[in-house]
Amino acid sequence: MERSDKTFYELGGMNEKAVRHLAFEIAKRLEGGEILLLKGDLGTGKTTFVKALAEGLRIDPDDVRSPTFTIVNTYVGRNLTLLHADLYRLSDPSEVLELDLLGLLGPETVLAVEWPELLAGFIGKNALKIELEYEDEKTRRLKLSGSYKWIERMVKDFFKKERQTKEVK
Amino acid sequence: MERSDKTFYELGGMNEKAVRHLAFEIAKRLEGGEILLLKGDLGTGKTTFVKALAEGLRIDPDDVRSPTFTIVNTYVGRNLTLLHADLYRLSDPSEVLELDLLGLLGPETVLAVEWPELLAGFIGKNALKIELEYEDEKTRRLKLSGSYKWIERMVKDFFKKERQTKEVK
Amino acid sequence: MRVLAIESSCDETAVAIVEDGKLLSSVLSSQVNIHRKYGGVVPEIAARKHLENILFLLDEALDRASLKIDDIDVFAATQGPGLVGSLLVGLSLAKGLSISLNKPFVAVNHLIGHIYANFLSFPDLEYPFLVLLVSGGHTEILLAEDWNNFKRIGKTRDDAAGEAFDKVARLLGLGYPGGPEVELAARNGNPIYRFPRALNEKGNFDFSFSGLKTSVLYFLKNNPEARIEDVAAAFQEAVIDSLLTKTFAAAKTYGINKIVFAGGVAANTRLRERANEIAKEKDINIYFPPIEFCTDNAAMIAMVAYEKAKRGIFSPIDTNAIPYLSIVSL
Amino acid sequence: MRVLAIESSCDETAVAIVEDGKLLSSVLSSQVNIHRKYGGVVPEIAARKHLENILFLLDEALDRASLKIDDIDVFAATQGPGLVGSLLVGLSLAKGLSISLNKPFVAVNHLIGHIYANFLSFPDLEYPFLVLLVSGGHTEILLAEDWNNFKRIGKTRDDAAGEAFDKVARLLGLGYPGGPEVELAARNGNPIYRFPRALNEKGNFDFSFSGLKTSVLYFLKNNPEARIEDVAAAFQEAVIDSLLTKTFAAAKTYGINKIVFAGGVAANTRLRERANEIAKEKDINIYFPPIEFCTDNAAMIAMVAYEKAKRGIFSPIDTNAIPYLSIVSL
Amino acid sequence: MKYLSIDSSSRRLLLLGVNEDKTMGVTLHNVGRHGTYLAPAVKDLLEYLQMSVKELDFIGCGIGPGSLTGLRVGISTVKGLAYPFDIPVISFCSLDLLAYNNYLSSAVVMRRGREGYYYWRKYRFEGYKPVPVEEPGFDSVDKLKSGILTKNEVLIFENEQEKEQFEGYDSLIALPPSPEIMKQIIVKAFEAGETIDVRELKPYYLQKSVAELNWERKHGKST
Amino acid sequence: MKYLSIDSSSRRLLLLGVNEDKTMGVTLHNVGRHGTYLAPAVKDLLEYLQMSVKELDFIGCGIGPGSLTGLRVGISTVKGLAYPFDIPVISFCSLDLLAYNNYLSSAVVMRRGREGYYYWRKYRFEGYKPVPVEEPGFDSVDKLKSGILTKNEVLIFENEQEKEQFEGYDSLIALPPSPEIMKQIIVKAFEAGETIDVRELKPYYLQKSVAELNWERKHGKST
Ligand SMILES: Nc1ncnc2c1ncn2[C@@H]1O[C@H](COP(=O)(O)OP(=O)(O)OP(=O)(O)O)[C@@H](O)[C@H]1O
Ligand SMILES: Nc1ncnc2c1ncn2[C@@H]1O[C@H](COP(=O)(O)OP(=O)(O)OP(=O)(O)O)[C@@H](O)[C@H]1O
Ligand SMILES: Nc1ncnc2c1ncn2[C@@H]1O[C@H](COP(=O)(O)OP(=O)(O)O)[C@@H](O)[C@H]1O
Ligand SMILES: Nc1ncnc2c1ncn2[C@@H]1O[C@H](COP(=O)(O)OP(=O)(O)O)[C@@H](O)[C@H]1O
Ligand SMILES: [Mg+2]
Ligand SMILES: [Mg+2]
Ligand SMILES: [Zn+2]
Ligand SMILES: [Zn+2]
Repeated sequence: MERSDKTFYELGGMNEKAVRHLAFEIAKRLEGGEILLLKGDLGTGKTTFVKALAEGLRIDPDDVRSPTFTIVNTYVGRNLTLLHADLYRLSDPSEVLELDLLGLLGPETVLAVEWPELLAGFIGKNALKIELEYEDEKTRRLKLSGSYKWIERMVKDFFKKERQTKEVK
Repeated sequence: MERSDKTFYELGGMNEKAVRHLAFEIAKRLEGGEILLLKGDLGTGKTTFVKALAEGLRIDPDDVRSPTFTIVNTYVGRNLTLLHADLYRLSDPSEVLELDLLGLLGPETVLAVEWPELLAGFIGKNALKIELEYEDEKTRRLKLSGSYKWIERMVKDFFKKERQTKEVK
Repeated sequence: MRVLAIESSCDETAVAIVEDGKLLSSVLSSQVNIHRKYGGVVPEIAARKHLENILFLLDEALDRASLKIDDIDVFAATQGPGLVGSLLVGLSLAKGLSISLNKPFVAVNHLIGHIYANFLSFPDLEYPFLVLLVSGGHTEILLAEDWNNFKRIGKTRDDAAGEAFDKVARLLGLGYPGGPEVELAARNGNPIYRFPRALNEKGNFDFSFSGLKTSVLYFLKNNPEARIEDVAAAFQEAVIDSLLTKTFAAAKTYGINKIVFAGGVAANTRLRERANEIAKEKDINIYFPPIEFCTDNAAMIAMVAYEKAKRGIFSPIDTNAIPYLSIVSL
Repeated sequence: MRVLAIESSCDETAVAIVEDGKLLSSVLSSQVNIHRKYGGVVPEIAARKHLENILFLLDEALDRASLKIDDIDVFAATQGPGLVGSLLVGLSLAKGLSISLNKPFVAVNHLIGHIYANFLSFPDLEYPFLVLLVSGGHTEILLAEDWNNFKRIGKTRDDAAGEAFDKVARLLGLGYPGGPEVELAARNGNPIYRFPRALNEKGNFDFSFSGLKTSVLYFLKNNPEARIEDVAAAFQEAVIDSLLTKTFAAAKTYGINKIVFAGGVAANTRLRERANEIAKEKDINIYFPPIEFCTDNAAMIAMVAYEKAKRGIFSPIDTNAIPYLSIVSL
Repeated sequence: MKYLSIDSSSRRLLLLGVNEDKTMGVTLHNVGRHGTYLAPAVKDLLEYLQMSVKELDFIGCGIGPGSLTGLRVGISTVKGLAYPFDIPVISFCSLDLLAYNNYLSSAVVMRRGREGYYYWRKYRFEGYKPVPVEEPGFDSVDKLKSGILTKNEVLIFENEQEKEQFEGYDSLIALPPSPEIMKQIIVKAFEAGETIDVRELKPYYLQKSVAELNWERKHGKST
Repeated sequence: MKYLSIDSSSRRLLLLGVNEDKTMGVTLHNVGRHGTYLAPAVKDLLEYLQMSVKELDFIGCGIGPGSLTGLRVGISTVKGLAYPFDIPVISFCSLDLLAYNNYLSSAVVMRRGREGYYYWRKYRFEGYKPVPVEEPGFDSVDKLKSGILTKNEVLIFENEQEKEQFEGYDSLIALPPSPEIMKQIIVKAFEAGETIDVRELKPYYLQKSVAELNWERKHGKST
């Protein structure tokens, strides 16, 4: 596994429940201002992840829909507001800049981005990158990396709750 | 007659009509910002003078009343506003300052003051001083002095209209 | 509904509180000894020191009414006529209180205030009635037709009657204020001389008293032997004759059978005597209010404000002082 | 009464003018060639370049309606839902025009706009009626009870139907936009496979199409020999079955006998076939509007604004964009 | 912290409102008479900042020297605002507003009181912050030129006309005072605990003593 | 002359209105979102000054660089105001507001665009008036430090946090821009005849070219 100054975790054999659980754990640790980048092929579960994240922020997950056509959906949670972006339909970085996503991010806002490749050049080190890959139709492999201090703690807590996971650091 | 750098005119034998005529002539030449000081004993005709001055500013002279108790009356003329003050009831200069007369004087305001002695220290050179004295019950002697450039012209015009006057320069 | 009103149009700073048309308290800078809240030093209450007087008077008025400032529903102040600097103190304070407590604000006409003062003395006085407002600063005949309908029938074209008394008193070598002095002297004299009654044409309800100054001055000059008391009596007779003739004529012309006499000069005994005589002849009711409501005060302002407020008529917060405000509708 | 409305919630910049409920002009950045007023150069009309597009569209809309900007009585714009930066362009412009010409301003809900679009096609459509709004960005069952009374009966919980078509088209190696491509392929295929219908419990009017992506993907993986056309047909059948079953069930539950189908997916022939079949069985009237009023446009916004304005319902000038605005009353 | 502040000593009406991290400043120059505009501006300011007078920690008020009529409107309005809730007041010398944002070592702010007479105040500078050296004064141009002003001090005027009588002196036209400058002055004073009770709020009245001296000289009357 | 001007490029919303000799300036800092406050503030300003948009000689508009969302609100509002009467527009660089009232010989105004990137503009000074040396730019902190910035120039920042990454450079915190400063900029531009048609009004969009360069480098794609 690639070593870098960022933390890096790989979680395999994750069924949908586990994926949602992880998102929920992450949501509990969000304070506002964080960016989550969700990278993965069609149907790997990025939107599913964000639904569970939203639930952790006290947002009704049924209100969290795919932002493919709307590009950015805004959900108002109990303490934080969740900006849910999907850059699938965008074709170049200037289109991303026009969204002014970073301008809309505030101390009480969290940003989750599906298909985040176009955003790569603009995000500094402070982001949580989550890569989703198919293992099979119902199982996914998730790769987490990022410099938020709470990631390590969160993964450890998560392991305590889940059994079918392997930690590689 | 005292010579000074100010113009100085003395007009004797003025009956009430003549006094009012003079006031009217003066009114026609006022442009705004001028100060008229009316000095004279009780009943010499200061208020009478101001009534006629007001008429020259297109103010109904019946609306011009003695400001002895009100201290300052304001009349709105066609082009200019006339502030008519009477310091008879005031006893020291701080009372005068509190009136902020000079603060109320604007480019479209003219100030006429009866019993102006308390104001003396505050007016610069720019004022028209009119002194009224009894000659007899119906006749007055008026002494004009001041540095307004139009005074000389006005007196000359006035002489053309009046016959019972003597000019002393 | 409780209305607090501030009057600061000229010499007096006054605050009063009225509740549903009933007077709860009325204080005036000229009549009240105010002890400063801190230190107990009595500040100098001087005429026209409105800015210095105002909060102490506010304290006093509330105290005497046993109220707190947030018990007040409406804040009112005199808009004019008067000295603009003085008016602005009362108006600005009322606006500040209005904004601070989020309560409505009402601006009041001082002259209408004098008319409404009569209700403080005669609560059951019904419209229409005539008012002869005669003091140092006012000499007017006012017709009160309705709560919101006033007319000035006549006014002085130069000096007010009270002013005439004061100035003639000076010419006669008497003290100040002139009114009582002249009256006193007149009582010991006889009106054996006749001074002119100005503007005495039929149907003319305006007055003019400035001529009396020169008349008296020259009369004294030309008649050095004349007794002061007799001159005083003659002068007084001229003024009163003028005032009453026109006032009663106005009552007849306008079909009014009630006349209220108000203002400092209404204290004059000779005027009251004569008024009573004429009233009996003409079968007209006349009223003389207590002096405290004739001179400038805030209770009369509060009464006007109450009438407006109870009808939901308030003033916008950008209402400025109008030093030359005349008598128009409310 | 002439209403000018601006729609700029996402990809489209649009301006339309409606007079007394009648459409005078409707222009869209995606459909109009705009020549720049000076120089004759055609600027690039790109999606979401609202700030660049807007004044040209304003010119066009007024021109086509033969009106001048000061002929307009009311200015309206979409308040939400949508992209906040995009919404703000339309809202701010409308407010600027409103202030400049001292005319009222109305903010409009985009979703209610889609409902009102039906009146552009069916002016005599009467309440109540059901709407299945199904496009790339919307999949909702809406109940229009009254001019001001709307309910969302059901919605997708993840992907919109049109989005599903687009993504499955990609998985099948077909072009973009996916809807027509999949429909074409399906016509040459047979729905011999069965993909799951999500949320198919009785009384559940919500949709879910995201599972179809994974289902199709793994189906193709596990059945490499399956014909694309057959998979397309099976997928299409699953979506349409889901849409129509729930929609007609909602009509029955709410006692409605009129259903309007709106949105890009309503162009699908198979959906229309099946809808007609079911409608005959159930004796329900169904309507399919022309495509131009189903996709985002300003005419529908103007219609809503007109309804509000004619009732004197305007919006305060401090109305901000609400990117997450949901369907509430007007 | 929540506070309000106004200065009505000149034709430039300044208003400032602060509600924690929200700040709103309004300047009305020659817009009209303060008697008309001050109250609505205060009311609108509180509305924009969504705060009520009740919540204020203090109210700042410029006390001149300057236009007596303008000061009356401002001071009396502040009295009305503060009175119901006993809100502490910070009073400040309006001339201080003109001393800010100048890069000098010593200066004198000059404001014409009446023909031939100026209000003035001397400042030294700590870095860029002006520190008043003494209380403001009021004197004739002659008296100023023959002893009060020194050649070291830069004279600061509000406009060109007022500068005319002081040819030969180092002078500059002040930056138009902004609500931000007022903010610096009052926050500093508040932090130094310099609040007063609203009953103590009154304007500088510098013309008085000069007038009285002149009068006494003329009339031999004791005040 | 009658005119209006706004700058919505940052959290400090500036508004200016001038009706002949009457001037009104309003500053709203952190008060709320421009989408809520700008339009009512413009409307109130016109009411206080008793002028209508129809009478305006021109409208001034800050075009950034800065917050794209804020600029959209401002620019689109100005478009709506100007369009019905074809009112000429004066656009100006918002960074210029920060350069005023400094007593320097050369300076660079810095405003953070996003993490690690700053908008910047260089100025020389004619007396106390800043004159821009070139168009504003947008670069990474690294690029700025390794070539763009020189040691002669004083860096001007809007607040302490944005200054942190430039230790070792001569820097200062700008005076909070006031409507008066905006007035100087737009009047000068108007007198120099620099008006534009409202259709030409658009924001600086400096991040774009940098983004495109980066993208092309990564993807070998021509824009
Ligand atoms: N030649 C004259 N000029 C002016 N007034 C005259 C003349 N002859 C007679 N009069 C009369 O003398 C009276 C003057 O009164 P007026 O009130 O004007 O004097 P005043 O100087 O204002 O007195 P005060 O000292 O009370 O203010 C008027 O009634 C007027 O008609
Ligand atoms: N282990 C899993 N983790 C997440 N989703 C799963 C898993 N197993 C099955 N699923 C299903 O796969 C589907 C994933 O769809 P989803 O829309 O979340 O994917 P996505 O990555 O957002 O796709 P897109 O590329 O269209 O944005 C959902 O229907 C979900 O229920
Ligand atoms: N007995 C009296 N006879 C005549 N005039 C009087 C008498 N008493 C007082 N006055 C006059 O009344 C005036 C004072 O009245 P007041 O109502 O206080 O005046 P204002 O309210 O106009 O200031 C003085 O001019 C005084 O001379
Ligand atoms: N014949 C069709 N069958 C199914 N879907 C279709 C068909 N035509 C278009 N679509 C879908 O409709 C969507 C576009 O609809 P539109 O109303 O423009 O979307 P929106 O308004 O939500 O942006 C696309 O997702 C497209 O695949
Ligand atoms: Mg997704
Ligand atoms: Mg007189
Ligand atoms: Zn009175
Ligand atoms: Zn839509």
